[in-house]
Amino acid sequence: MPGARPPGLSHAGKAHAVSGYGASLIANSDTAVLVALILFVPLLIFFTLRVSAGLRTPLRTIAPWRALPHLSQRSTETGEPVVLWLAGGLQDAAGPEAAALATLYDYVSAQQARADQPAPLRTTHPVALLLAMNSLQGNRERHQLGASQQPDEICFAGPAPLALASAISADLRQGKRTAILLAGSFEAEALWCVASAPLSGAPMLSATADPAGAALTGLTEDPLSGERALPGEDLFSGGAYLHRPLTLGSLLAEDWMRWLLIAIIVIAVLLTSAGYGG
Amino acid sequence: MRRLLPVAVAALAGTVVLLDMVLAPAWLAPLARLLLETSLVLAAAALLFATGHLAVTHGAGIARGEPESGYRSVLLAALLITFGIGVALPGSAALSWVFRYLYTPIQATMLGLMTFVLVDAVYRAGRLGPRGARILIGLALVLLLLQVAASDAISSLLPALRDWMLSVPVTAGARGILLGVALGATAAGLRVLLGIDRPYTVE
Amino acid sequence: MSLCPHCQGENREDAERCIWCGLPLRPDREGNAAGRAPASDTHSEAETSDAWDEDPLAGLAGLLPPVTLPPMPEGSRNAEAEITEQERQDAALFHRIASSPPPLGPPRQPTAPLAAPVPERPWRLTLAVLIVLAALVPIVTGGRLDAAHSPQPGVAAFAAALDALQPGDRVIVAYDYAPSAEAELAPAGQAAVADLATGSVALVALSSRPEGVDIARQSLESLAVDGLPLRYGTDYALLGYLAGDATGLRLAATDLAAAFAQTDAAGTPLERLPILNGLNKAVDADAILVLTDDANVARRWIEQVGARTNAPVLMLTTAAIEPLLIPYADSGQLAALISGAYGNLPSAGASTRPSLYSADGFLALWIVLVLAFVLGLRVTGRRSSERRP
Amino acid sequence: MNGSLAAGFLPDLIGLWVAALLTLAVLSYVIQDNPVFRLTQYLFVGVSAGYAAALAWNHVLAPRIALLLRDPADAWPYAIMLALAALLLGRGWQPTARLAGIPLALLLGVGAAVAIGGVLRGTLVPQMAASIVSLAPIDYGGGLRGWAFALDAAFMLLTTLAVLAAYHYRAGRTGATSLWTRLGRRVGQFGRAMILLVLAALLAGAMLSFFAALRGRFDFIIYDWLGSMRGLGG
Repeated sequence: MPGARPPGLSHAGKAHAVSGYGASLIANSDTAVLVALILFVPLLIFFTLRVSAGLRTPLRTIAPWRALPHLSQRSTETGEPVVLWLAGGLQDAAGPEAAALATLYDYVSAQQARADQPAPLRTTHPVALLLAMNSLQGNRERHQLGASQQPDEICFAGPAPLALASAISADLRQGKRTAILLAGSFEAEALWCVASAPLSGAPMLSATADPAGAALTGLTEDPLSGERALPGEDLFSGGAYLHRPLTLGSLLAEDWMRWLLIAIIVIAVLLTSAGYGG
Repeated sequence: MRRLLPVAVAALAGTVVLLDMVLAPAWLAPLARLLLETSLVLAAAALLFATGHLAVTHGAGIARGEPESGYRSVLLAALLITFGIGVALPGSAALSWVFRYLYTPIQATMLGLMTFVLVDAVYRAGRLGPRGARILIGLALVLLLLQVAASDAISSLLPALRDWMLSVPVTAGARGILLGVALGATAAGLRVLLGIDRPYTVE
Repeated sequence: MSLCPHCQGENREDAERCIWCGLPLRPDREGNAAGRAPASDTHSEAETSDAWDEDPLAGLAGLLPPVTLPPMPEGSRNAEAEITEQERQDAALFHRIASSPPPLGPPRQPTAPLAAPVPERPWRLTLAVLIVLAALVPIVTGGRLDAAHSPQPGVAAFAAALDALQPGDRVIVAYDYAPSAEAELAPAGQAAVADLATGSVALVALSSRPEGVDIARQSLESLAVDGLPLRYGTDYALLGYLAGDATGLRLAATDLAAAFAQTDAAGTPLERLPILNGLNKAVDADAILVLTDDANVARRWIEQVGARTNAPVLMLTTAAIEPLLIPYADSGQLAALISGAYGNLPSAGASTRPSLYSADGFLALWIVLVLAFVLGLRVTGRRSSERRP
Repeated sequence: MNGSLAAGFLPDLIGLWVAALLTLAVLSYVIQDNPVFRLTQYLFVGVSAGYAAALAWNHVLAPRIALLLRDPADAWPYAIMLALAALLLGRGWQPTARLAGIPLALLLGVGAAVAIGGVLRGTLVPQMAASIVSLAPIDYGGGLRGWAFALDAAFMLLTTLAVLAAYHYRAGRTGATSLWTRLGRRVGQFGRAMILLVLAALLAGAMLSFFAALRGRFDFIIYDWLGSMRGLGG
């Protein structure tokens, strides 16, 4: 068995016999990445076109995405806002996560703008701040409203993750909330949010890309519930569930890639176990 | 045009950088490097912008006489003084002093404070939490005990069990999550590159 | 009274549909409606709309108890109106219907906040005192458990990777942690850096987060305090803050000078630093040592730099994020991974001054956590048993 | 770190006291939320934001401006970068706010591309390769030990795939009871349970990390602060 190292459990190396297939995959990483992209991009375009032509498909329930529309509606009735706490992990990341967070805020601010209600945001993420300002302005302009409903509707909490904890403590003293949505990459400050949110009497929803934060929010949510947002991938799916049906196409493409990945792994494992691939 | 330009910029810049990472043609490298450096400069500018936004928000709050103005002025003063020292005397002992004796104790103690918050949260979850949260805590306590008591002096099985837990079920589970994140991030990134998601525009 | 087969709610004998869940009570009368799952159980949108596809008013006759007014008493106030058993039951049922909360069909409410925001004050303070005591336990016990503790498997690999470096090799050291992680990362991190410096391995320090720069400076300065004859620019250098997160790391991996605007943290041009002669890219370093408390940062180092170099990537992280990084150690992308809380114990023991950092304290913490958890469970048990009679 | 804390040097001595008082102020929250704790929170937000902004200026923007001023002909790309940065900063002023879309688009486009290239090359492919392990006992030396390792490998494979499958978005038809649907549901449940285990491991780690930070502060209070007082007194 080439590639098989002496068994022995260690963080410093594999305990299990790596297949020759795995080794050649690593050796040809660049090609593998290219193949992945060549598969993914057409799939994504294909499904996006199908969706824009009217394809709709039921999706697995993700609790925060289902609750958010109702909470937004309730908020426009009561005048008590839905607050977003967005954390970015590292301060200046401007990647897919920033786009996902911006989508969430875009949805909430669009809902609130229809009734000229505030859509407060507290974030440690400078790029998310800039994107949120765009959303707020655009959504309010659509209803011929001023740039913002409240002077400090969108607030930067300082770049250190734990600074968010300070900002939300101050924020919670401001008034009643309909709900609090915790989204992004959290670390220790997630625990602070979990502990502070009940003080406002508002339910807390969370969607995080970082499982370390999800472990802490799991102290109040039911991690076994079949509807809780799973840590990681689910954060990126908000748009398709909320107000960007076009992005549904990318979720379907993801599903195809997922099963392709699983199929490749299973076949390679079976071949390896049968003695091929050496 | 006003809408098309940003979409084109995002798509082109992203495609150049991605091609440089995947195919790495030599002729593309200088352009990709230039885009990366521009992006790095813009990230720093975004941080500066956000800090300015923070200062203006709180400054305006103080001017309006909003509640907690006293605290807000402390924040503003701390921000301006720290930034002033940092810009006027970069790398100086004064900036290090601020970092070492103001920043460090508060930040580190805030994290330490989380121990108390955590124990409160564990108590609360035990008392009123959903079933899943209780299972989570129970499992975490078992794993913690394994970490703490993994000693050959007690039994050679304990360290082996700890290592097995971390290197088999936890590793496999974490790997599944990481593969999922990779798929999700790729899809979300492609949406930006293909102009399906356009968070950067005011629409 | 008849019980609904779907939701077990009580209904009048002659009712055709359940007053609670709206589904037919007698499957045989409605043919295909039989066996359909009750909407309130699954909360699936599709099923709910299914259940209401038919005329919602169909079969509603007899759903509510008929209201027949008792005959008005004539003359005598003492004359009791006769109430039949059926009427009594109807009244009770009506009372239950009117006073029960509305059914939680979709949209279901999100998880409600916990009723008690914090434990009752006495419990809270008691637990707080116990935590403080747990932290002080090592003063009394003197770290008895530490010696018996079996080190993490990564520790040996970490030491071996450090030993494998030759004098003159250049290592990139990323100080990517906040001061809060200093207690956990600094002892082992400092030991590793000192070990490298003693072995004449050159250190190129940088940080991809602002706080890291001063931490790096303190760490490198204290090497000089420890008496190592190190020269800036030759034996070590501090490049400074690398903005842009993944973008910054990608740029550093391909062009260090561009990533740092051709100057180090103090503003010295990079070409004047002999340590960087021939080291134009981060991927050309002989090893990469990342000290971090942030899982995203760790992953980006692996993805942007580690994936494109043959040099070993060594990682020292906090216990809070270690489980997320083990897959990378398992796949061989990390040459060694240790987490501060336990990786530190050997080096903490060797420290010259007494430290609270020891396994005894961790065990005490565990006991406090178990106590808090059991206490919470106990209080719940008592409350629900009080309510039961 | 600790070496430079030797009391006697005035700024360090003042600093030591300031740090100790701030530490105690933050810890005072344990007893009750109070104005002093709030003050330290606001102070922290101010200091952290000012510090990070100063570093962004000193280490990223200022050196590039200096290079541009020194040699404008050679360093012209910096002019473009700084102009885009200026556009981004112009987001705060209403007339120029829309122009900030261009630098933001560039930032997100490049960020997305770097993330895609990174996760595919650094996570997806290597982690996929690491999941392809042999399930044949003979590859692990055969015998009881070989079987144990093979079972281990099978369990790992199943876990990884079940967790990955748990993220499947498309919902089957409700009420469908085909074998595949039921199997999919079971696999998803198993995946969720294993995610819970990962979360538990992370929670256990967080418990350790928080406590380590707390003890770091106690170390500081007892050995550095109180210790320095004893040093001064005696």
